Amino acid sequence: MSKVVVLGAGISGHTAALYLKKGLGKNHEVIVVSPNSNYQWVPSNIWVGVGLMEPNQVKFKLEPVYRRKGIVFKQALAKAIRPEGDSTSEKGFVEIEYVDEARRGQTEKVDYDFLVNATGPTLNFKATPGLGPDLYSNSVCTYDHAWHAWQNLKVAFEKMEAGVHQTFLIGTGHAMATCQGAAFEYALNIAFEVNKRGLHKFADIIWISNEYELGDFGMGGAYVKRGGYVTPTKVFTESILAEYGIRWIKRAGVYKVEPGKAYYELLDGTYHEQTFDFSMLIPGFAGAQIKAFNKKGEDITSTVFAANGMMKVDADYTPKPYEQWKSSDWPEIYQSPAYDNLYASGIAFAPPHGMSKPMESPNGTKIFPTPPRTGMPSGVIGKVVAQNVIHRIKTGRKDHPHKASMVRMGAACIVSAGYGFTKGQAATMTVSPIVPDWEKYPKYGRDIDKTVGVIGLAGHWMKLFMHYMFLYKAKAKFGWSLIPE
Amino acid sequence: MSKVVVLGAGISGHTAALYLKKGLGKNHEVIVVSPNSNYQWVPSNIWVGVGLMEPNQVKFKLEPVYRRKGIVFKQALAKAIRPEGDSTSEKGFVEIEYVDEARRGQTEKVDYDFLVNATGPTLNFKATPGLGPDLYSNSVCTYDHAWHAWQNLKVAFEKMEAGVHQTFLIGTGHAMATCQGAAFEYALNIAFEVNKRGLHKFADIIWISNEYELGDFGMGGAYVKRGGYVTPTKVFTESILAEYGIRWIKRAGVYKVEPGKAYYELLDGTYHEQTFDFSMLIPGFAGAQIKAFNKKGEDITSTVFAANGMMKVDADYTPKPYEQWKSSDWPEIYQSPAYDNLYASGIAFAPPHGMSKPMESPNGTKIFPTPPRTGMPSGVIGKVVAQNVIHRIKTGRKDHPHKASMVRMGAACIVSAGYGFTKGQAATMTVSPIVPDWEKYPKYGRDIDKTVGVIGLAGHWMKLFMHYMFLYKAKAKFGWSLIPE
Amino acid sequence: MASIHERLKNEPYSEYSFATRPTNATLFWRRCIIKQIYLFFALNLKIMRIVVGGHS
Amino acid sequence: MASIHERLKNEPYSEYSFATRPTNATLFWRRCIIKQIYLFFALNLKIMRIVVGGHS
Repeated sequence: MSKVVVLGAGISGHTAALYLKKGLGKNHEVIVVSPNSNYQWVPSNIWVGVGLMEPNQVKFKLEPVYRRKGIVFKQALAKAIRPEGDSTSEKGFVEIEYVDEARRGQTEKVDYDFLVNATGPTLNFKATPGLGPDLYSNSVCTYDHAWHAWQNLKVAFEKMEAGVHQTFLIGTGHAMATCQGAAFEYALNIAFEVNKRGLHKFADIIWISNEYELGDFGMGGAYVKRGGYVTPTKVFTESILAEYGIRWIKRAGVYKVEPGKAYYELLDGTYHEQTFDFSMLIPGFAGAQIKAFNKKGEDITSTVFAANGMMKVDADYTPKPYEQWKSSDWPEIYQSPAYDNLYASGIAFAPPHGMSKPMESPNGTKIFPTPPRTGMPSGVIGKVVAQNVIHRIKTGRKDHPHKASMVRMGAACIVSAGYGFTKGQAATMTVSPIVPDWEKYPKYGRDIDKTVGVIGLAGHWMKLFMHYMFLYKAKAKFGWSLIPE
Repeated sequence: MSKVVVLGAGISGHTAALYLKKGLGKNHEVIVVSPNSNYQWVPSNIWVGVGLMEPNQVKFKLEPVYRRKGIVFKQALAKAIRPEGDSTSEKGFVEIEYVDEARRGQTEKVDYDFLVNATGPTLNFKATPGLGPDLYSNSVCTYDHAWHAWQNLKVAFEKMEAGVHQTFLIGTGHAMATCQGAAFEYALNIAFEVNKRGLHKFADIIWISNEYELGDFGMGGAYVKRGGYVTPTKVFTESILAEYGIRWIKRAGVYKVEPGKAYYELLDGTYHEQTFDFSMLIPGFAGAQIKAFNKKGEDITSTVFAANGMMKVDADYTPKPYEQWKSSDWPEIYQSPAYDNLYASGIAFAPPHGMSKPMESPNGTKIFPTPPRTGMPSGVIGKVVAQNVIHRIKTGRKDHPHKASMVRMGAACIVSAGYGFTKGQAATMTVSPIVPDWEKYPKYGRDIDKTVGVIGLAGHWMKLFMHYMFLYKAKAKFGWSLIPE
Repeated sequence: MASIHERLKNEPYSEYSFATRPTNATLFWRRCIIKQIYLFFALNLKIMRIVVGGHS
Repeated sequence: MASIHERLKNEPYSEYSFATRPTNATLFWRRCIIKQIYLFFALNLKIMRIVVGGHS
């Protein structure tokens, strides 16, 4: 009997766990360790943040699903990995600390044959003084944050209804934050709600981003076909913002937030302030800050993890300038080079470098987005890691027949604004591959025939459809594995 | 019998003269004073500049046409206007100096009942040290210049054929030059010829412009419908340059040219150099530098003319900031406020202000295009001035039933690259009105339904068609007056 | 959604005055149920192909 | 006219990498004689209207 431990129950970890159990059956054990008792469909948090959905509509309890499927669930935080075991144990194990009410504070050693690290991001609000829902800005990164943001947004709407002008500042709250897509979607949804209420005369909505040009989205931008032209996402994105009446500040690294005021540095080295009545600023992401120790108890964290706490995998981490970035730098199987039964999936793996060109202000501040790895690729990577682990357990072989490189994977991004069968509208964009490959596609870095850039009702329906479909899949209901990631 | 004197035989003056003679008949005298014995269809000089046409194809002798029509032609330069006459004469007159071989240097006083000043631009090469075909850059402003440019261009082509890399610098040669359209067309034609010869690997073509954003064209930019979107000419123009493989430098004021090197200041105040093997840089334009004197012989040049030598007409010349520019600032009948029998037509009239927003570098250098008034509007204004003069002569009344404000006039601009029935391609753009009117059209400054932005063979055919049609019209052949301006 | 235009009126040469904006026809097609139903299926199919094709 | 692309390949983030470029379909229609003959007349008519309508 093999024992597979999955750290994290986000899109990537949850997907991995479900596939592992399905593939391994009753003879093997699958354990999920996650501090959150709920699964949440993160993309729909945007709707929570504008009051169109309740948190209950985007989350569900994990325990009943895992019980039904025969997966062991431990509501706990992973504190350290000991891949070589310790003096008393030959087997690798994870040190966890329970966070559920019954066992809060209890620690446990969970040994494993295979470990999948899918811990997702740590929302690094602390990297920007004053940032975050506990301080002076809002967030939509979790359903809690989103619900909290909606409470504050409601107040802003009430003020506008009373004739008080409000400034909304939405975007990235750190010079190297990523996940522009989510923040962008939130800005559009606020604009839609403002317009729906006829309050646009009282609203000034500002998009602030660390992107060099809009539409970079941490992917180095992309090209889509639109109206007979291959159009950079810059033009596509600016068009959408202009349509919704949103101003923008680009190349901006927010470095401090005070009540009602954000401070930022531009790529040209100048410093500015922007006042606001409501702000939603995405924090920087870090890894889960898990420690690692070898058999002797020596700290090998820097061997297993990169400096930002994300786990090193089969990527080429040699530092090289932008011009020398290659598609072969990117990992395919997400296996730790240090320990062959250790995998990292989703945001937990350390990318070899960004996709956006690194930019630095004259003051030495790096202002550019780090690479996003949300939604679709996270799910796919989780599945592929699971498939390889299943293969290894079942055959005893060490090869990895399943591969999922972000240099070959495509992804769709649906940015929806508004809600309802006839009122909603979304921009649907696809890119393939996710990471631009200028060697294979010298013209546009990606396969231009596999791009879509369409705005309309259909995209909104798809977003709604995906909401229900992926929650259905995540609940592991009948036929779940037939739904693609 | 009334006597109408027209100064200049460019598009505006020639059009005015032909209509004047047609409307006034044999009982009145129409005199044209122009230093050039030829009429030239200026837009086709581009084709001369890339060797696709001979100068003879874009010009013809004026004298035979005028003889046939009964117009008096004096090949001479207007030196001064004395609108009040002098001690010996009650009637206003013009002092001219002959430049034809027979009478070179002879002066004459040509008195008039009505004077139409259509002297066109003085190519102000001197405003930029080193600029011009006599020094270190080429020009396509006249057929002579264009022919000279082609001789130099041929050399560059020959060098590339021998494998020598060549850099082409095309654009504006002064921080406040206008006529971007012509230079832009020339750049595209060079790119086309380079590609036609398969030499693109050896060519680096650079567009340099004083525009804030490309596509400004001295008209403050415009919007055209393209592919389901209202597209700013910035996007339209950048797209064309990218398609033809042309790099660009914008917001640049060229202030000095040396052999093989242009010096420019950017709007951000920085100074740069650009080396070149071939350059075509449009000079600043000035008025014809005609003096004016009152009856006592006192210099009243500054009353009749603006500082740049262009003639003041029924415009509002009160200096005001960009935000306060109004459509009513622009003239309608092109009559001098000082002397009611004095008109200015085409480039000769002083516009109240630009159309492009004035921009200044931190060093105080004004870098932005002055307003263009070429082609279509010049012809229309010439015709309307003629019609009003005819009306005044025939009725003795002082009113002006015909009006042609650039705030109501539309214009088409065809930028053609390549040549031939199936090889040519042109971008056809229309704007209406020429001068943006943000009060009447708050969304886009112009009537968006009267805009066209189309690229294809058709535009090239139209350009060719116009070449033959307008030369036919200018030759005053059968039915010429039925051809619109 | 007229607010941007009201502001644009006073701000030519601002960065967002250079953004492309949908024509009325484009806005119509975005809301046309028939076309959008077709797009819904076409896009789903296309996305499926792109995403499923990318890993093995 | 591949030169820009060859250079673009090495210069993402350059200003002209953000220019829109015609699709192959667009390039085809620009050279399609039938469509261009139609356009020739349609554009001439439209321009005539715009230009003649502007003065009196």
